[in-house]
Amino acid sequence: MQVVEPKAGLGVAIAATVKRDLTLMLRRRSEVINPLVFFALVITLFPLGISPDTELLAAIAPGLLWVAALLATQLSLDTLFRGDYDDGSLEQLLLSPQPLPALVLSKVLVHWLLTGLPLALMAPVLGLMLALPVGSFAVLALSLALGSASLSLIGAIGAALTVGLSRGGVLLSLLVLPLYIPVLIFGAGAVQVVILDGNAAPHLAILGAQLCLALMLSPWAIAAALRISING
Amino acid sequence: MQVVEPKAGLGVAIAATVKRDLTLMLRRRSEVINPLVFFALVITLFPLGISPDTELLAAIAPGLLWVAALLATQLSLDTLFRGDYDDGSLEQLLLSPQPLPALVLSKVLVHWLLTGLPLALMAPVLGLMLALPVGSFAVLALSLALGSASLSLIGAIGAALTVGLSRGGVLLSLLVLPLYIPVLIFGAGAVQVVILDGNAAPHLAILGAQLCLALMLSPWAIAAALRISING
Amino acid sequence: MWAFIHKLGSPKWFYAISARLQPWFWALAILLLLVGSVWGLVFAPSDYQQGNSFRIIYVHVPAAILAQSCFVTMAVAGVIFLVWKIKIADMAAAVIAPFGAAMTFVALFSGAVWGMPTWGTWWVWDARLTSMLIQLFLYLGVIALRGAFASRDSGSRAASVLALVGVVNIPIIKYSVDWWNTLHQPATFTLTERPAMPVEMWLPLLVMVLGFYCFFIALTLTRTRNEILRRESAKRWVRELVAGTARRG
Amino acid sequence: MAFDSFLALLAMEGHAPYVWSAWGLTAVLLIGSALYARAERRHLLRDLQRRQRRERHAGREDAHES
Amino acid sequence: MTFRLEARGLACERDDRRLFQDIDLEVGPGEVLRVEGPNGSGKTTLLKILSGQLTDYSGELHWCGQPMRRARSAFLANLLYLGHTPGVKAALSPLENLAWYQALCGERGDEAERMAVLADVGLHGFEDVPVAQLSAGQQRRVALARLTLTPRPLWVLDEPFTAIDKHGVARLEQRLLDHAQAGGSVILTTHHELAPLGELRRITLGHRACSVAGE
Amino acid sequence: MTFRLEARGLACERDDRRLFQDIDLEVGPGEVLRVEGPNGSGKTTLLKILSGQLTDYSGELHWCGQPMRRARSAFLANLLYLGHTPGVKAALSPLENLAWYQALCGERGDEAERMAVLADVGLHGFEDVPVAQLSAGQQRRVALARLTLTPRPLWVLDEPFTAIDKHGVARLEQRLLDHAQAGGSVILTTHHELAPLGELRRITLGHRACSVAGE
Ligand code: HEM
Ligand SMILES: Nc1ncnc2c1ncn2[C@@H]1O[C@H](COP(=O)(O)OP(=O)(O)OP(=O)(O)O)[C@@H](O)[C@H]1O
Ligand SMILES: Nc1ncnc2c1ncn2[C@@H]1O[C@H](COP(=O)(O)OP(=O)(O)OP(=O)(O)O)[C@@H](O)[C@H]1O
Ligand SMILES: [Mg+2]
Ligand SMILES: [Mg+2]
Repeated sequence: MQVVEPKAGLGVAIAATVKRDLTLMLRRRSEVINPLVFFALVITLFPLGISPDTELLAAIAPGLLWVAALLATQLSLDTLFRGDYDDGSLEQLLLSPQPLPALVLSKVLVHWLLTGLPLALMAPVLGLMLALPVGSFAVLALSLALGSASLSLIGAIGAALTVGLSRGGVLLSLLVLPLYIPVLIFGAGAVQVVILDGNAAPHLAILGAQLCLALMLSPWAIAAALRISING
Repeated sequence: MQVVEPKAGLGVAIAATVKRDLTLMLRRRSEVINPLVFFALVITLFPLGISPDTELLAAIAPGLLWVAALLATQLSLDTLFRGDYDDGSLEQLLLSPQPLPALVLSKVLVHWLLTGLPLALMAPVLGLMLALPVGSFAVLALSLALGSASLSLIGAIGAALTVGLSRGGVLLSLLVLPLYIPVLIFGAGAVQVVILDGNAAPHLAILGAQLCLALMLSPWAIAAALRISING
Repeated sequence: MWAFIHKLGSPKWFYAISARLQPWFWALAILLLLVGSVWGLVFAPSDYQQGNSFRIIYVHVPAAILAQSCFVTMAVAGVIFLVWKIKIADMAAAVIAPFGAAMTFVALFSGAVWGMPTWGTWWVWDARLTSMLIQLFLYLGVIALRGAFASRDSGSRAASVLALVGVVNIPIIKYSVDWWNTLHQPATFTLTERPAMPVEMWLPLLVMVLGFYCFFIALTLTRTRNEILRRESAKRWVRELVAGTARRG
Repeated sequence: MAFDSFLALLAMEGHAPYVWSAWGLTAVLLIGSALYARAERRHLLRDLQRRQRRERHAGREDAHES
Repeated sequence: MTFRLEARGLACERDDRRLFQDIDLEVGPGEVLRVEGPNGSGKTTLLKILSGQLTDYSGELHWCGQPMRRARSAFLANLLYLGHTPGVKAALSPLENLAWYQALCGERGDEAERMAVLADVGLHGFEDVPVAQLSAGQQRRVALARLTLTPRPLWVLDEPFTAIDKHGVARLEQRLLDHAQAGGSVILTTHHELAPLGELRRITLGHRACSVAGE
Repeated sequence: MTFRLEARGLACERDDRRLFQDIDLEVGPGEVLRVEGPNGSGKTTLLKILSGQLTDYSGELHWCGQPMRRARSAFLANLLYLGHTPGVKAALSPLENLAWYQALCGERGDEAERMAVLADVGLHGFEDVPVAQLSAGQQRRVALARLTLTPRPLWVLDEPFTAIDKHGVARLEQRLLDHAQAGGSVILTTHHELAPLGELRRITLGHRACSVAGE
């Protein structure tokens, strides 16, 4: 039997991974809806806990929406690699001849497509309920779409680090939340600026820059973290 | 070999289960600290996302504290039965000759001791950071201690229902958060009443009544849910 | 008594009896809904305060009432399934849940749309509105839980338990939400204190409510029959029935 | 009759978007669920028929083999 | 009093696929029943039904002449079930694991007894190591220690030989034999060849599944 | 070009306990290497080291004469590892699982091929059922289908016979033999008795652990 030369086929592998993860998520449709419902639920909790007063709610709405979206993204991240770890596919992913950063990037991409993007699209509806001015909806959605991509990328590092631990959930939050803070500040800032009739472009630009940085660095960090976890 | 008669020994079994769960949690000390840190982090995210304005923060502090505590409890619940499910001890727990509701009640008790109670004790410190009046601290802690016991009990039903599902996390929130609302309303209400120089006793009494109701009903619901999950 | 319950629980018997019932309910539903709609949209007088936006009541209130009844029905079906293991009950619960969620959504949407011209806002955190929203979440939870299990039997039982827990909680939630809103601020808008409605206004409403109920029964019958076909597809009588329909074309 | 003309009915005295969107959504959901139930039945019957035909085929092949 | 587990006309279907039907069986003192069948024939499912974990079957199940539903707690007091997963906590040591299992039966037990049992299954020196740091086979040995520690007449064992080495398999077979000779009874599945065991009876499932496998 | 996996002076300790040391081994075309040893002697650990998953060992590992660190991607292209967990997704069907594994190797493959392979491992009729609804043995068979589907010269198999029924074990043994005869090589652990396999070599670990077990 001859030695097999490493073939390219990276495109095939990435496409198949994206397809597989999409199938997995869509097969359990509830997986896709759950973060959205969580988002809506958390937003519902705040008026119940704070007060139904519209003015007060409008004042704190950008922050509430952003924090809730952040929590929803982060919670859904917990399962990003856990399923693969439990059934041994992660082991196999690491042993595949394809470059690991590219493969994990495609997993993160699917996560964002099915979590971050729908969250961004849904945020205006909840904004309505919190009496947020209609004019700020576009910026709200855009800032969330950009920001949640960074959140997915950064959060995936934490998910990869904790995948080997049986009770990752809460620990993951700790690792990841501090890294989320810059995204949160500029994201919520963008919405607030629009409400005050300012120009949100600088904030959005910074969010974009954060995304670029995350895109460049985190695939490697995720891959390294996965290798460490599997070693345990 | 003779037939074994069912022995009583319920006390021994409960004590051993409490001891075992305490040992398990304390052996991974981070398990105990994680919900606390999550609580603290979420509370720090809000000033970042909303505004550092003290007056505004003080106005919304009771609600924020209660919602954050609620989320922290709920997140830590996900692992209440999952570990036992994964390694097969849950199967054995269900096959033990002792009454299941009593055994699960002792598991929930440990959860509350190591999550709800510390959260309640820690809340005043965070209240200080949110400029909450000092006079309300006692009621804050007391309401959280009472309320989080109900939260643990109700949440355990959801945890038992989702324990067999690989991605329980977010689904669990969906099931449980709507059921948390009465506790949240009266808990946050108690603190607000004290701030407005009112009498929080009625609120606390209702929280106590809710706890009694939860104590009476939920062990049976949890046991039934576990039997279903193990069937899956 | 037992024999009767079990006969009722037998899918075959149910399939036969529902075949006879369902055309009547469909016909009645269509009739009532058409009459009610035309009456409500065209003939009923407009409200002296709210003008024509008032006509939303004819979909809003029936949907709101039906949404609540659906939850109770679903929970009762869940109990029947858990206690007596009657599969029909679970099939009915499975098809009621999405419809109930849809009705809840209709009530929320029509309420929101009604709120804009009347209150000048889409949404307020009013007690009734809030508890309706929570009910939507409860529905979604039941649906999601059922779908999350790989094995259908477990999904059914889990969803039944959750529906039961939910129905115990609904009054508590309602009570506390009511209480919450009176605590924080005097209710800005009340739904209950309305000027006594003249007969020509509430009669079409009654027709619509009845129409919605008939529609609900008809739809549940039809979809439960589908569910029977799906779940009992291996049974002899279903196979014969399917072969029969095939021959007929 | 509360309206003078059909157009007046459509206009609803300026409340048209609200009234018609609420009624529209209700109609869409009700009619949609009725149609869905019918389509579901048709699909099911077709699937079951196809499965039976396949099984009959398989049965015949088994008979051939043995 | 002596015990007897009887099943009459057991049938089970999962998601509309019939797994088995018309299973009649009876297990009493001194008997070993081996459930056989190819992969996917329903052995695990049958064992879960017999041990009272799965309830969606049709047919009747009796313990000492009483229907299982009513005799459940008496039955559980006599049962020891070991499934595919060993049921030991990874973060606890073997000793702590066993202590909990003893307490679940309402007994306090003592340390020396547990140490002896652990040594008996070849875990001497590992008593205080967290189970997470044991190998696959060692973890299963911790579970097997319960056979001796909490004596029960009826054992239901699903593939107990998984991951156990040659020497361990021989010892476990001996253990089963001893149990049967002492008047206990065993229901087990395994794909291993077994050395002759007590009064061994077999029940074979899934001829159909076998022919589907078409090998 | 032919291949060769060499290890010189491998040693591993976990948590300050020495598992094995001074292991020298060499595997080339047509060879079958069986790693033996009692439970807990370090077989799984050794296999993980040899397949490049664990990196905290001392000693040297070479692939085709190059140190493993540098030859890693060439090595991975030639390796097929099956561990204790089968590595199949419970929510996907066997067909979808295999399609992904093929794509990971950069091949598109086709449906007919995958159907044939699945029929070959006895899963005909289960191609479209979610894996969650298969039995323990059937799940492992899905993983085993990869042996035929994505041909690689070097197989590293950790207890491949777990949960497989008698008939399946015989087929798998034949499959290993064929592979060796076609010039491939196999490293495996198992507690089963094996029928004579190609040029079978053994390496035995853990005399000390064995004596600790003290049976
Ligand atoms: C999203 C917003 C709204 C929601 C969720 C909502 C929900 C409900 C609910 C749950 C009921 C109770 C039905 C029953 O059980 O009797 C109801 C009834 C009613 N609603 Fe709404 N509503 C909303 C907005 C509005 C608005 C804006 C109006 C008009 C100003 C309105 C007028 C009514 C009236 C007149 C009734 C009948 C009262 C009764 O039967 O007691 N609703 N609504
Ligand atoms: N994660 C770990 N951390 C620390 N020690 C470990 C870990 N995993 C295994 N060990 C130790 O390494 C030793 C060898 O384990 P390994 O799993 O390699 O054994 P094995 O030969 O495969 O046994 P088995 O036949 O039971 O599968 C065990 O004694 C165990 O205590
Ligand atoms: N949760 C489930 N839902 C639906 N079907 C299932 C489920 N678990 C098992 N099955 C089906 O039941 C059949 C029998 O499974 P079971 O696990 O009892 O087999 P087994 O005889 O123990 O096989 P093995 O020897 O592989 O362990 C399988 O064909 C499988 O498809
Ligand atoms: Mg099995
Ligand atoms: Mg091993």
